[in-house]
Order: sequence, then structure tokens, then C-alpha cells
Amino acid sequence: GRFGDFGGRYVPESLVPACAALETAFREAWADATFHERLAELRSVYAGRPTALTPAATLSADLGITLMLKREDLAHTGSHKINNVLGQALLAQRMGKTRLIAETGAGQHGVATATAAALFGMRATIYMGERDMARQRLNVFRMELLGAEVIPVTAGSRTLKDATNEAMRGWVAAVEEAHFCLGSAAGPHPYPWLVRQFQRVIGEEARAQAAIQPDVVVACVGGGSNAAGTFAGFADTRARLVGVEAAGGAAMTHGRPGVVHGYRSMLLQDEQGQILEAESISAGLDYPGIGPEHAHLGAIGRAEYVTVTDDEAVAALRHLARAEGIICALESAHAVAWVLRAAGTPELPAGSTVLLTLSGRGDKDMATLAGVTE
Amino acid sequence: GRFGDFGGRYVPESLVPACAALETAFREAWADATFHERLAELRSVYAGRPTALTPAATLSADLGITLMLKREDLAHTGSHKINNVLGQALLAQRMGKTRLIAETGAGQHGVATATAAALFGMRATIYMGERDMARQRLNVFRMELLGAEVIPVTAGSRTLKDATNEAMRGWVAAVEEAHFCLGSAAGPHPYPWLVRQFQRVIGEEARAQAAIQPDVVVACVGGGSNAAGTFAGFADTRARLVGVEAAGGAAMTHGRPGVVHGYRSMLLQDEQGQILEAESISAGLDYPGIGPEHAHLGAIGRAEYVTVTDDEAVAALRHLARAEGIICALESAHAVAWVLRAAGTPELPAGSTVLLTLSGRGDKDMATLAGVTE
Amino acid sequence: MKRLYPYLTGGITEDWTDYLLAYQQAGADAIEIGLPFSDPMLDGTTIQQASDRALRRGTTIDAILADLAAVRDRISVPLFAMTYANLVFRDGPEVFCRRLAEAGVSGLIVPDVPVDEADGLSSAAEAAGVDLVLLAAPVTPPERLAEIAARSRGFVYAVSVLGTTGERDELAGTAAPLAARIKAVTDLPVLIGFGISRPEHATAAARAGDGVVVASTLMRRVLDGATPGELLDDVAALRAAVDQADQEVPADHAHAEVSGDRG
Amino acid sequence: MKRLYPYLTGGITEDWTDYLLAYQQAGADAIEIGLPFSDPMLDGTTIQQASDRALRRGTTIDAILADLAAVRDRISVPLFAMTYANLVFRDGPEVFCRRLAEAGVSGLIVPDVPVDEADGLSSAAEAAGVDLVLLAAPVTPPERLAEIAARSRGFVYAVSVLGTTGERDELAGTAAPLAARIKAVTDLPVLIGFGISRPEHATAAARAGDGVVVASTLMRRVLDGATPGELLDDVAALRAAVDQADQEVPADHAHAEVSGDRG
Repeated sequence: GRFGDFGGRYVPESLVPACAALETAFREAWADATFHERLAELRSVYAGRPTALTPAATLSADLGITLMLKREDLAHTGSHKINNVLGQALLAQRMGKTRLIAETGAGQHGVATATAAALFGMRATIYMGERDMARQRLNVFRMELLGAEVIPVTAGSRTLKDATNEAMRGWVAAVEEAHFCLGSAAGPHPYPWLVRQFQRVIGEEARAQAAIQPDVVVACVGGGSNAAGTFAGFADTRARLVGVEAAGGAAMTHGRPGVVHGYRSMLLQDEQGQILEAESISAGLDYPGIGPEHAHLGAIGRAEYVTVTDDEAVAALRHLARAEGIICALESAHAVAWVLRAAGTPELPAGSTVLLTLSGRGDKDMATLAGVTE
Repeated sequence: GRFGDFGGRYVPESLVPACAALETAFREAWADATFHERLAELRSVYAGRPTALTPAATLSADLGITLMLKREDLAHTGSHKINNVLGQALLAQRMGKTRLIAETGAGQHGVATATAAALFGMRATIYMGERDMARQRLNVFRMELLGAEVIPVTAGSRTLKDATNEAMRGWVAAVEEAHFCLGSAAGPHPYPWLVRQFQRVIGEEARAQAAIQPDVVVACVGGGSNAAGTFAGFADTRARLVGVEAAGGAAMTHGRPGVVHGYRSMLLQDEQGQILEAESISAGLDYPGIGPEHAHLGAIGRAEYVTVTDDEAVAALRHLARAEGIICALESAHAVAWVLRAAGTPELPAGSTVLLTLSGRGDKDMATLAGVTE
Repeated sequence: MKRLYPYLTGGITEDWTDYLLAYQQAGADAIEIGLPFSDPMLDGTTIQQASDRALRRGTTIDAILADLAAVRDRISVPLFAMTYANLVFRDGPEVFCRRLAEAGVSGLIVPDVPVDEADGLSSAAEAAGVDLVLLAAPVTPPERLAEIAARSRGFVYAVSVLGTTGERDELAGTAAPLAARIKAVTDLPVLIGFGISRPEHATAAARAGDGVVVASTLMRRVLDGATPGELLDDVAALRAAVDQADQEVPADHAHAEVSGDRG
Repeated sequence: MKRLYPYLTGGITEDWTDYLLAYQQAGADAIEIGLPFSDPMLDGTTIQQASDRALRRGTTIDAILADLAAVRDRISVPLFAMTYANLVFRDGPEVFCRRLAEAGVSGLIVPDVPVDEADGLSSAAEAAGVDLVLLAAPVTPPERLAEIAARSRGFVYAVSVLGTTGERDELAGTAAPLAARIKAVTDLPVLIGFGISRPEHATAAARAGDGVVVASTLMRRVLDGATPGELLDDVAALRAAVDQADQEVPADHAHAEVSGDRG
């Protein structure tokens, strides 16, 4: 949870013991072979892991690079979010919790959490901004179908930022029975670390699957869990690590240090220190913060962070669909867009071997995209 | 393509040479280790195979049986349809075809075909009933995003039956350059055989994955490709094979022998021999015919065919979602519904080990289901 | 003499047999009668619409055959039924062919029963005294073409084009070579069908073969409300066009003309 | 004497300092002033709305502190600022605490800076002469409670309930035991806050601790348009309720009463 100057546990006193207990439980679980066995089993027999590593033959030929796609879009519920929630649900069960609380933006993490709750026989309470609920009605329906209670958040911008506040408030009020199943590599310690550990399976699998070790590893970054998990598998290699932010939610590129949602990191904020609303077509990147580990990796120069516009992301989604027959999430399309833009330039020279994580599938974005297109 | 009294090649003379050429090409390909290697590679690095075999722990405990779920919902594009189209696209490429023609009902096979066409750099023309297009707008959008041309079919009931007629007409007119990528284990010889061979990976994987060999193998049946593929893996075992039809599209249960779409099988038809429209909430089972191999397996008593109502299917979808955290397709929910109904009765005695194929994921059905619920 | 076989969807209107009489009066050599099927796979939009309309009127094979029996004594030209396999097999091909024969129908065309699937139907037709007409297509390979020609009865139906029935702007370049190939292996008449939409197509096709089947262009008119009298004029025009082929040009000239690109 | 610390969101209205004067006149022992933050994680609906309204008015910390400076000579009770970490760290805690001190604010409460994260802020506050008040919660374990008590300045803020700020129907049963636990480890005053919504809650809470912080119930009135004069009456009623605790009951009776189930 502490990464250089970033991270920490900036939470109300009411949550400190819960965070501490979670940290202890996680450390114990992580040292327990049985826990890893159960997690590995769930990943394999339930969540569809290992996910494929797909050589993008057409794009590689067109761009003059070797591009490999790590296919989190094939994971159960449609994104990498399941990796994290299965780990946290297993942990919550171990801690004797009977309920999961989660925030969600587009609904992917909410669906994943509702899924894990159903699987483990727990209650699930999902906080979702009213505006996001309107934009993602079918994900709301999916969560309810899975038995979760979806609570509309009417405060502020009525999106992920506010849902996160409300979920933390909900946790404060139910801290003894409920586990807060945070969806990104953000939040108070131990979350950024714990979520990254549950997501590192992405990077580790990819590394083992790749026939050639990549020169460049690229992933989209909102809060940054898929990128954190991907990067973790290549931290000790010489691969360049590139995180791609949405231009309208580029906390790393356009933010400055601050504290929100329990952690210190780079944040979009005004001169007064009020948190700004992000503006991205991709609900999963529509968030003013970034996980503290990314802030640290950026500060020490181990990872680079670049930005991609809404238009570039939409074009990249289309390009990938036609070239490879894969409709990825708008979030993931940001990573694709950077590769399309950078390939053949000094940023990403011809001949490079690139590993790109497709964090999720695009079904959820079809309505948005149809709106953009029509 | 011939299964006892069923099957055959009832097509216009214009298509006979193309069917014959396809048969020859398929026989050669199927005997060619390189073809199998390429197909295995695509399945693994692209389509996400092997798909998981998930023990349904909660349902098993509740029902007093051992239930295993074969997870075709985790395959790329969201259903077992990808198994077939990858095989056919590879075959079409081998035959020098530059275009794929397909029919689609709910759009799952259309999306899969459009996907394979994008991957192989071919053109795709998808025929879809106008009524189905209205019901499944997002799948239309997905196909177009993948570069396919979607042609609205305005004849007859404007659903799958008519789309199939129109696709065959389209094939007649473009038979030299185009491969007809039929989506079910139906149509003229060699399709029922060829599609089952491309789908048998479901049953073969499941058999290898299952720790205990099942007493009962169950799958939903419309045209019947997922069931055919599943059953193929267990044909030489003592397992009971159970195909579950939609009550409103139960060609096996309520039909009589006849010829449509190039094959002889059990068909829903009136006293005059006019083909009836099926009426199922599940677009994939909303079809008046059934693959000829099923008609044969039923006739010789190797497989049993049962029916499930729309209401039972919807309830089963909900039940599975809450019990196991899996939102399956309405089609697959028919198989689940039968297990829920039969478990603990003489039809499916307590203690049985059951393998059930979940043919696809339910995302596509959320709008339908929300309509039913609201 | 070159032949003209116009087509009519059975039961398309209440008094549909009036069209038959008009066709006969206009000089049809035989008439093809469509028995409408819900899923006419080989038919284009026009015949689909005609089938739909007839079925929505509540027509049935029984009704059509009864109507035919009623006008039987006024019809002197041969009648061919055209329909799809499911209707033929519904009560078995024997029953079906017998009913045709009883109603005075002397031939049968089933486009989704190719020669390989025709055994049972073939014997049933023969037993009932009905000619089972087989179809050949431009893509049919030589050996198979010979088999089709040998097993066809009444005439051989040359499908002029890779495609469905339906009006077209020009006669397909594949029509004449196919007719020539068939004529080389049989003494049966070879009739060219599919896309014979205008009198000039009929002339050209009749030159290449022994005659033409004309369907969609006539059914378009019927669907649009043309009367038997108006159809009489249409068929008469086709008759004239077909007769022109008879009078003008020796067969091998005709062949050269229709097979070329007529832009 | 039991203490009463009413709360006001800074900049909630144009003439918001009139409420401060009213609070003081009604007998407040100190006043808590909220510096509004966009993401007030620990606040319930009422304080969220108050923060939103103040921010939408365009208020800033500078403006609030300037307003305070302007009424400084008319305010004799201590002022505590309550806000969130991001505003404190925006220009660094040293700058922030100095600005508070310059505006006459003598204490600071930052609910999302728990004791573990408080080092830098603690020194900065001390250097500026500002009391950094720490919060304790019902779930805080004993050792940690001792540390919080030891490092808190001014008073110890006992968070009565597991939950956010906000009006509640009854005082949480957790309030009194927590106050007792804190009082056992410190000589600092212990003020109970969160959910003190009615005078009877204030009486009960004041019996258990050394006084109460009252926020949402007052801000609800301000949001609903109540005047400073009306708030004066509200605070006076709370004052009376708190004073009642002082006069009536020995501390261990009070403890017994509020900790029981008052259903």
C-alpha cells in the first residue's frame, strides 16, 4: 500500500481497524498454500484462466511490429475484474464476512462482485452513480439478476468517483460484517497492493505464454488494476512499461499529488484542491485518480504514461475488430490506440515486440458506440 | 450427412457441386494433420479453448446430484458458435473462397462468422430476419463493427427460418466465390456432419476434464450443434444423452419428418406440409427443425429429447445466476431448467452425475429478460 | 417448334384457373403450376410473394388440384406441377404423384430434390404416369449432366443462371452453353428457365434451347393486379418472341449470339 | 461544565458568519467550521449537500478564512476547522496550518488523516500553534486508542457510531462506552459527535463525555433556510440540553442510561 511518496491509508478511524485486519488476513492468506490452491482452482475451473495470448497477425503485419494480445476479454464476466473479486471474496470468506460492498462505474466490477457474491453465497451491495446506471442499464440488470442490491448514488457527478465515496460510507456503516471489495488498484492500504497481487496473474501468465519476451508492455490505466497486474509480471525484465490514460481522465499526465478515496496519488484537481470530474467516453477510465503504484512507477521512471483521446479510442476499437475479429472494451481500446499511433515512430520502433493487455470485452460499450456512430 | 432415415442433400442443382466440393475438401482437411494443428492453434490462442468445466457446487448440493457445467459461455464471441466458424473459415480459406455467407437468428452465429471473416480477411454477408434485427440490435451493431454486411430478411416470419432460406438463395447466386458458413448441425450434407465434427471438441474436452464420468449428458437443442458436439464426446459411453428443446420449437417432440433447408429431419409443420414458425423466447431455439443426427439418435433411442417452457427457462437462468454466479444464454437455460425439474425424480435420480453444456452467455438476452421482468 | 411454358402460382386468386385458360389461349405449349410452399428456397422475391399470397388466401394442394379438376376438360395443354420436397413427401411421393395424375397434371418439378435424392420420387412418379423433370445448372459437371438428362422425363429444365427465380435485366451468358451441353447428351426437349423476363430474352433463350419457362415476370403482373385478359396479351407477346427464334436463325447462330456479352 | 461545539459549513451562505455569531450568542463553547471538499467521504447526505451548496456558491478556503478574519474581533470562542486531507495537503500542511492560525482558527479536524498518517500534519499544526484533534471510533482497539488520545490536541473526538455524519433517531449505544474508554486514557476533554440530532441525544451524550459536537441537525436547518436567529434558538436548546447533563446525573448513571437499548 505504500509506493514511495504514494499510497497510504487516509481513511476515517472507523475503517482503520478493518483495513488493518484485511492487511493481516491478506498476508496470512498469501502465505498459505491452501489459499493459493483454492484461488488457482477457481481461476481455472470457474473464471476461464489462463486466458489466451493471441498473436495479432494482421495488425502485426500492418504495423511492422510483433503484437501479442493478452485476452482478459475472455475471462468470466468479460473482464479482468473477476481476478480481483475472486481473490477478495475468498479472503472475505476466510475473514468470516457475509457481505461484499463495492463501487462500480460502467458496472463491470459490480457484475464481477455480484458474481463472486453469488458463488460464495454472500450478500452484495453495489454502489453505482445514477448517471452510470442510466448509461449501463443492462449491467444493472445483470447485477440484480445475480442477486445483488444496486444502490443509486445521487451525489456529485453521479459517477464512479461518487459511487466510491458512497461505497466507503456504506462500508463505514457495516464494517463488521462487510468486506469492501474495491475494484481497482487504488484505495487505502492494503488495497492497491492486494488488488495488484490478485491481478498479477495477468502479467505472469502472459510472460509464461509469450514465445518472445516483449520489448514493450502496454495496458490502459484508469485506477490501473489491469495495468498493475500486467506490469507486475514484467517488473524485473527490461521491458518498457506503458500505461495509457484517457485524455479526459489523465491523472498521471495532467494531475498533481493529492489524497482521495483513502490514498495519496496523482489526482485531477483544481487550484483549490477540489477533485475534478474526469470526462472519458470509457466509463472505466472516467476517474480522476490513478493507483498509487502507477504514480510511483511514473515518478521513478520505471513506467511511462501516455494519453489517448476518445476519438482515437473509438477508431482503435473499430480497427481491432476489423483486423483481428476482437471487439474489445473501450478501456482496452486506449491501449490499442497508442500502439496504432506509436508503431513505426521512435516511440515504438518497427520491429518491436509488444504485449498488450485487452482488459475486457466491448459488448457493454456497443450502445455507447452506436450513439457515437449514429 | 446421412443419419439413418435423416439428413441428405435436398438442395437445388446449382448447389450440389458446391456441397460435393465442400464434402471433398472437408474429408481431405479432416485427414490432414496440418489442418488439425491450425485449428487447434486457433482454438487455443484465439478462441479461449479449452473452456472450463465448472463444478456447480451450490446446485449440486441443493439438488442432490453432481452437476458439472461445460462453459461454452467463456469462448470468444460468447458461445460455442466460434468452434464451428473457425473450422469452416479455415476450410473456406483452403478452398480458395473469399467470402462467407451465413444465416443468423439471435446474431450469435452471425457475430461468430463476422469474427472469423475479420480474422481471415474475408468478406462476410450475414442474413438476418428483420424482426430478429430489431430484437437484437446490438448484435447487428457488433457484426457491422466487425466489417460484415448484414442483410435484413423481410420474407415470411422475418426470423431465422427465413434468414436461412435467404442465405441459401444468396449462396446459390455466389456459389463460386462464397462459402456458406452454416451455423447449426443442420442443412444439406455435409453440413450436419461437418458442423458436428467441428463442435465435438466440446464433448471431447468435457470428457477429458471430468473427474467422474457422467451418468447423464444434457444440452439444449435448437438446430442442435452444441448438443451434437457434446453428445459426440460421449457417444461411446453408457451416459444417457438428453437434448432439451424449447416447448415452442420442439421439432423432435412435436414435429414429423420432412424436408427443409436442404435436409430431411423432424420438422414443425402443419397438416399440409407447410413449415410452422417456432415460438420460443430464446432466439437460438426459435427454429422449426432439428439437426438430422438428433432425429436419428432419437429414432434409435440413443438420445432422449424433452421440452422446457419459456417460463421454466427464464426461472432457470435466474436460478443459475444466483446459485453459481453464471448468467447463461436463454438457450442454455433450457438445459438447466430440465435438470432443475428432473433432479430427484426418476427422470434424474438423486446421486446422478450430470454434465451440462452451457452453450453461451446471457448478455445478449438481458434486454429480453428485462422485458419479461418489467 | 420452340416451346413456351408459362408459370402460374396455384391458388393465387379466387379465379386463378382463368389465368390458365388465358395462357392456353395465348399459345402456351404447356403450363407450370406452382404449388405454394412456406419456404421456397430457390425462388426470388416475386414467386415468394406469390406463394405467400396464395397461402394467406388459405389455399392448399387439395384445393388447387380440385380447381384443376374442375377446368380439366377445357385445358388441352400438359400441366406440370412445381413445388418443394416437403409437400411431395408429406404423405409420401406415391400418394402425391397419384393425386397429381388424378387431377390431370402430367409432370412434376421439385427443385430441392436433385437427382441423387430422386430415387423414391422417380419410381413413384413413373408408377403414377407423371413425368419427373430434373434440373441442370451451369455448374453441373458433365458426368452428372448426363445422368440428369438420362433420368429426367418430359423435358430437361436448364437453370439459366446461378441464382434464384426472378426478373433480370438480361439473359445470363451461362444459359446458351448449358442448353447446348444438355442437348448434346439427350433427345429430350431442353427448356431454359430463370430470369426470362422480356420477349427478347425469350427469343434468345428459345434459340439456344427448345423453349423457355417464364415465371416471375408474369407473376409480377398477376401480383400487381393484371387480369387474365392482360396476361393473355403478355403470354401472346412471349409466344411471338419464341416463335421468332424458330423462324429466323439456325441453332448455332443463336448459340453464338446469346452466349456473348450483350452488355 | 459540559461543552457544546456546534458545526457550520463555511461559506454556506453569503452572510454565513452571522450563524457563527448566533452560535456564540446561544452559548457555544467552541465552533467547528467545515471547509467544504468535493468528496467528503465521512459525511452523510446533509453535510454533503451543505458542502456542495457552498462550493457551488464559489466559496474557497481563502474566502472562508478572509470572512473569519473579518469577524475575528467579535468571536471569542475557539474555532476548529474540519476538512479533508486533500485540502490540507494541497499547498502543504505547514502553509495550511499557518493560514488557519492567521485567520484565528485554533484547531483542526481531518477525518481522513488517521493517527498513522498524521506525523507531518501533526508537526505542522504544532508549529503553527493549531490543535490537531484526532478521532477515535468504537472499533478502535485499546492500544491504538491510547496513542490517539496521547497525540490528540485540544480534545479527543469520539465518533459515536460506525457510520457517517447525519441525523439519527437515537444515540448509538456505542457512544457512551467509547467515551468512557477514552476518558480512561486521557485528561483531554472527550467530545462525542456523529448523529447527535436531538436535545435528548445531546443530554445523554454529554453525560457520557465532556460534551458534544452537533452538525447535521443544524445544517439541515440552514439548508432549509432557517435564519441565524432561528439557529440561535436551536443552539440555545442544545445548550440547555447539555447543561442538563451537567446538573442532574452522576457520570456512571449516565453511562448506564445511554448504553442500554433505548428502542
